[in-house]
Amino acid sequence: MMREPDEDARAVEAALFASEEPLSRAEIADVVGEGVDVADALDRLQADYAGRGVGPVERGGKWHFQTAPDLAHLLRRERESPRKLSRAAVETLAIIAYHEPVSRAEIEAIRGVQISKGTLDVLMEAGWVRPAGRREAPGRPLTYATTAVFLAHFGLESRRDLPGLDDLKAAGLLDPVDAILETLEVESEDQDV
Amino acid sequence: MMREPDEDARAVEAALFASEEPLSRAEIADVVGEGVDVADALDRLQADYAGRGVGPVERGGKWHFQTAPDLAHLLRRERESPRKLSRAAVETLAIIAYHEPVSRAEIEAIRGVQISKGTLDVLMEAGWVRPAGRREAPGRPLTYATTAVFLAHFGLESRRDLPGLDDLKAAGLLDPVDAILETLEVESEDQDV
Amino acid sequence: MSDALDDFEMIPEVPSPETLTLELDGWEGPLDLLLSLARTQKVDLREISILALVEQYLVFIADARALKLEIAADYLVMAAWLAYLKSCLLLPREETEDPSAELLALRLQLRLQRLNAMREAGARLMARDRIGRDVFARGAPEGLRIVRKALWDAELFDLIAAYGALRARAEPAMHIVRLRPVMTLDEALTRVERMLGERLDWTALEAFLPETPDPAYRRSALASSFVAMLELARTGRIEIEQEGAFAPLMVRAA
Repeated sequence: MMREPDEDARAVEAALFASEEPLSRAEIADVVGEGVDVADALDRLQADYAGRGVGPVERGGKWHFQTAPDLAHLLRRERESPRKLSRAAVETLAIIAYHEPVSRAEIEAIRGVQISKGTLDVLMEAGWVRPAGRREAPGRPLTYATTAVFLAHFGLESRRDLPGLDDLKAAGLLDPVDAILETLEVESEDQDV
Repeated sequence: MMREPDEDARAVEAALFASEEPLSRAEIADVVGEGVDVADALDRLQADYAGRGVGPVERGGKWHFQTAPDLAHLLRRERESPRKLSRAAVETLAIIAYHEPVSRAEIEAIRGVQISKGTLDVLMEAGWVRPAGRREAPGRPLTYATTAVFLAHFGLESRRDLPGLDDLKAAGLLDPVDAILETLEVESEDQDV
Repeated sequence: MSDALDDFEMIPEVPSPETLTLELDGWEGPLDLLLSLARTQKVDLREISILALVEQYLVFIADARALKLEIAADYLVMAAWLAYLKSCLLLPREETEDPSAELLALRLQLRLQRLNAMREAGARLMARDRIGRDVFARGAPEGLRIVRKALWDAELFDLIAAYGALRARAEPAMHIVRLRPVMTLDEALTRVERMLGERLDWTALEAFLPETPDPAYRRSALASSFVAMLELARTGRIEIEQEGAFAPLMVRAA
């Protein structure tokens, strides 16, 4: 038997269940009205649903209910397989996620080939990637970044949860090649002296 | 804290939650596989969710999750935002108030222009105008009249409180705009003499 | 991981040299091909022998040419560059050389590492519990609706003013002719006659007009004075002369 929930938790629970989109705390507060400690209610809900077949999760600052990952084998829908992504699209998505904000030229520098027209379109159409302003640099190139929908789709609470992010950062693999080489040169010069 | 659910209940819970349509017991069994006592699992789920903001319900032999009826008001909230009535709407409302019951054709004859479908809708949505039966005349046109809400909004005891044509004339509200201006000019010239 | 592979078309399996010669179309550019070749060395990318890699690439391109496969230009450019890199790496190092062959090799190695890192990151992303594949949102949410209800804003004055304006529009319009300041013909005749008595020489018509700031009155005076002069000329009391069209109209007593 679940613990009898308080009114605040009930309201937040109903709002999250009913919503067609993930909701931020502010949006939840908008629905359940003033005087509800939404953060506190979400904590209690998470505890209540621990170990159940469904539960509330936070993705990119927004909350929604979803099924437990270990039940995937029951629920996977054979007929509608998710959109096939080309290798180019997967790599481009990874580059944007790990380097954001990143310009098209920077993506191409890492991949060693030009991005074909449709690749970014596919990622933007899926709602995973968005234009993220222009860089204040010659040519003012447009940059790209990932979205809250991206985090939700891949089950990431925030970008910090990107797999291996810290390791890649520590290894310098997320810095431009030239930046690394400059560091190396400076170091080797220091050693030479 | 909810009771730690058994695997069967978890599976049924997730299946009901993820389904786009209510599921019969047989359909649930199809999803969660053999060897699950679906009826029993549903009983336990119902007990688990008793008193919560959402829960499994049975309707015509099919099961689905639903938000608690007492929280329905959260799902549909009304916000009021002030908006200025368009000139067409103000004029139409005025004609109805002075001439009620009045048909659409009569309103158009007085205004000299057709009224768009939305104009009467807005007035009816505001609760100020109501259909007032059909006139026993060729085509049996629908007539419109004002409501008690209209009187209350405009601070009128009854329609007789509306200023009459004589009052309007005395207040200068009946003079054509051009005539008013010309009168002013002549007066000022007279003063010069 | 196998799930991830279902989901996008391919991460090429580490290819054997034979398959390489047949599948030039399968590579996304020279860097992609180089990375796949590097993987055949079966060592950490940080440990690979660039010299061996260059050799692998050059052999691959040579094989492809032998088979008369069409090779895109960028593969050949890379081949030329790698041949240059190879010769630099093999020659004794010159101190003045800039950039050094070692630096070029390191740059290539870093680029391969970076591409490889992103390729693996992409695969790990695809392997996560994804919505709609591994985890599911509520299938039939009721939906939250915020119904914006307009609170119409109208005052009684707006209403009666609108009605007044409507009725005014419908009333037959009453036209009032405005009283305008004018100089009558009689006034002009008197005035011109009086002034001609004072002037004997040719005088421009404008000199007969009264001083006034009102342009409408001035126009009226001009027209009336002109007609008055025509009348006086007709009766032989004055002479009128004009040198040409739009030239000043000159007047004197006859």
